[in-house]
Amino acid sequence: MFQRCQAAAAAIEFSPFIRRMAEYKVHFEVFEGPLDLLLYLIKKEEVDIYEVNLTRLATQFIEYIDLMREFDLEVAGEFLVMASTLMYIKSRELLPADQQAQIEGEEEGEDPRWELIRQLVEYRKFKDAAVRLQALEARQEEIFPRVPGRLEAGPVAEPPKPDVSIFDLLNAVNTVLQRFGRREGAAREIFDDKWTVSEKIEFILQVVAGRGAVKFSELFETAASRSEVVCTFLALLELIRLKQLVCAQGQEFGDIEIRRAPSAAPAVAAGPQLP
Amino acid sequence: MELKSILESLLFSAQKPLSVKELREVLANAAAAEDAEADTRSLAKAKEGEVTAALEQLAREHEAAARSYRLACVAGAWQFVTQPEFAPWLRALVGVKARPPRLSQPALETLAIIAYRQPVTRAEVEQIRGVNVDGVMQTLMERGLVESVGRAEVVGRPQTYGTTALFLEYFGLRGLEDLPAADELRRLSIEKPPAPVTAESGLATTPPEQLALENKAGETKAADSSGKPAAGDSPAS
Amino acid sequence: MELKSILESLLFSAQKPLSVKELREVLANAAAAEDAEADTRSLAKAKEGEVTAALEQLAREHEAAARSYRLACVAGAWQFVTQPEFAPWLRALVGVKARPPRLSQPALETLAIIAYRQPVTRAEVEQIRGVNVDGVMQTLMERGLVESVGRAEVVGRPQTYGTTALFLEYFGLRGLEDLPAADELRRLSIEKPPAPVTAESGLATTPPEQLALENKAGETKAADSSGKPAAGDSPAS
Repeated sequence: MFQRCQAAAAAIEFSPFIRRMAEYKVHFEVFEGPLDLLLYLIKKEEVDIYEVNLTRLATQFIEYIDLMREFDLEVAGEFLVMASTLMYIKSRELLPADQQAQIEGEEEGEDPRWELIRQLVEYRKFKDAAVRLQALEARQEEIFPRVPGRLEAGPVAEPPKPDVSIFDLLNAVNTVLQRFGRREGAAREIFDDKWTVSEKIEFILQVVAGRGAVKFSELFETAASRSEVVCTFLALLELIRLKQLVCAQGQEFGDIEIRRAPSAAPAVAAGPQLP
Repeated sequence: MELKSILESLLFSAQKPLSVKELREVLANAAAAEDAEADTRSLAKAKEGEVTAALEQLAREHEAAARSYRLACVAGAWQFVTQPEFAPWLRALVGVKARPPRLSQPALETLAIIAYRQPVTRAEVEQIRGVNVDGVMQTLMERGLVESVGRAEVVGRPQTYGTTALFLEYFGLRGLEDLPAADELRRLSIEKPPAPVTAESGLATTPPEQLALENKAGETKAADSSGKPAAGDSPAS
Repeated sequence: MELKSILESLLFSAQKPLSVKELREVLANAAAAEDAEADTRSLAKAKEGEVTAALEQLAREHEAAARSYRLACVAGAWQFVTQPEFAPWLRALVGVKARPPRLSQPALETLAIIAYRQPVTRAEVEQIRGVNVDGVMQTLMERGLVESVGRAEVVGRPQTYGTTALFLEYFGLRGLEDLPAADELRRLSIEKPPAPVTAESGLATTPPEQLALENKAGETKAADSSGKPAAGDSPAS
């Protein structure tokens, strides 16, 4: 193929223009269409689109098409359509001026010269726009977004708290103990004292009913063993779960106060009462 | 606490670009927190306009500070990004950015036409480029830069095409109004011709004497890209 | 390109704090890139002192700019951090993205066992709960509530697990000794491994009279969860 090009270029040496085109044969594939080629030719002529000699442009274009054929390059249909348009423009230019005017008068606004120039100007603008987009594309490759470490692990923000409390945790302890006891028969190890949870429920309800409110720590003051503490604690949890009791903490890290739930019945000692 | 500073701290800490809508959600959520203080609550109902204005003020401040990063708005979402000249070091730190291959010249031209003229039919694009664009259109659609947006109210009701949010992201544009020389390139299709002189609807029909290449900067760039000196390309007129 | 600005762009984009050593490595790597330009290469051998001085200068500049973030050096590593007063909004930002789901009952039970029995092996936890805990353990580890703390001195040297500082924070505990009724659950016997289990080592054994629920936050929630309004439960004291 390359050898063929050389031969073709040699054969048409008579035309300096065509020889020059041969030097630019690498451009064949770059021309996206006839408009692209026309803009290239205009640029080679170093003239403004509005000042281009269309007759001369038509000649060059057709020469180029011929050259492409010489090189056995497939000439797309669009190029041939443009070639015929240019031939038409060229033939019109050759007519005397008065006859040209007559033609224009017949089909106002259809002046093919104007249509071609308009098309070229418009296409040229979009080629420029494409170049700007290309610059933006390249620029984006050089821009790195800030992607900070995840906040959860960072020192700046507290981690979100799960929607659970220490009471949920203790309830879980309770469940584990009970289930474990059932399964292993090991409940005795914990509940082998004289105390049962239900007894402690009675005890707590009595204390609360009698005094209206009781401090959390007071419930444990009389406990003789750790298992009694556990029983008391589990009883307390059960009462809270059954909505018989509520607990409140007056101040942070202060003692917790246990009182009967406002809606709990019977309302023996209902109502807020401070000891 | 100033709204502007709060937005800055949020964008500074966010893992992804945040839209005005998302930022307002964060403000509302912060105000809804149990322990929210008065100034936190007072921003719960910050208006869209206020937030946008604060963001733009922030972006100006960072631009003026001329540091190695800036606040950018891309496709409607705000994010801190580094300046391009630091890319060599950032590549050494985080590696080469994973990006699809660069677009070809035909693809860029077609994309430019669609971007400026949307909604636009395939025939209109071909009219401007002077060639068939089937293959290129398919590439652009596959890459998610272009999408079908409706149908034109002309014979045959052909599909019309427009650019996507990804298009804005790919080129780092805030919105379509951010496209360079947008007015000039859109004008031709938007302005009605004084008299219908051509058959092609939607195409320019400005009389020849009004046509002018007014975008010198763009021209220079075009000349540069072809490796030819700009001087010869467009003589002073 | 100024060293200071380059370091700034790196710290601004980094996902984690960077030490002077790491920053110098990045500078060296950037200089080693094939297409490195002269100014990139010239920084390959930036001295430790130069880098430190530039970082300190940067930190001063950001301090002076008084924005919502600053450049901080913690334990020898540099990082941009937000100012503490923006915490309410940053919490909301995190919340908007990923509010962790409520812990399931199995997760709570597993957590309770680990809390009271730590250090504990997975097999021991399973023995108490009577079910496989793989999935639940993974959740707890992902949530940062539980972590591997060592290996048990038994056959196979299985990993042992314990609770994290985050666990204490979540439940408002000052320490493990604050866990109520700690002794009882700790004493619960399971089939002991051949070697003495070290479960009790290092844990406090609070005497019963010191048992107290001192966590206000937890309490309020408990009251809520019981279906009563918290307000009615806690009269002004």
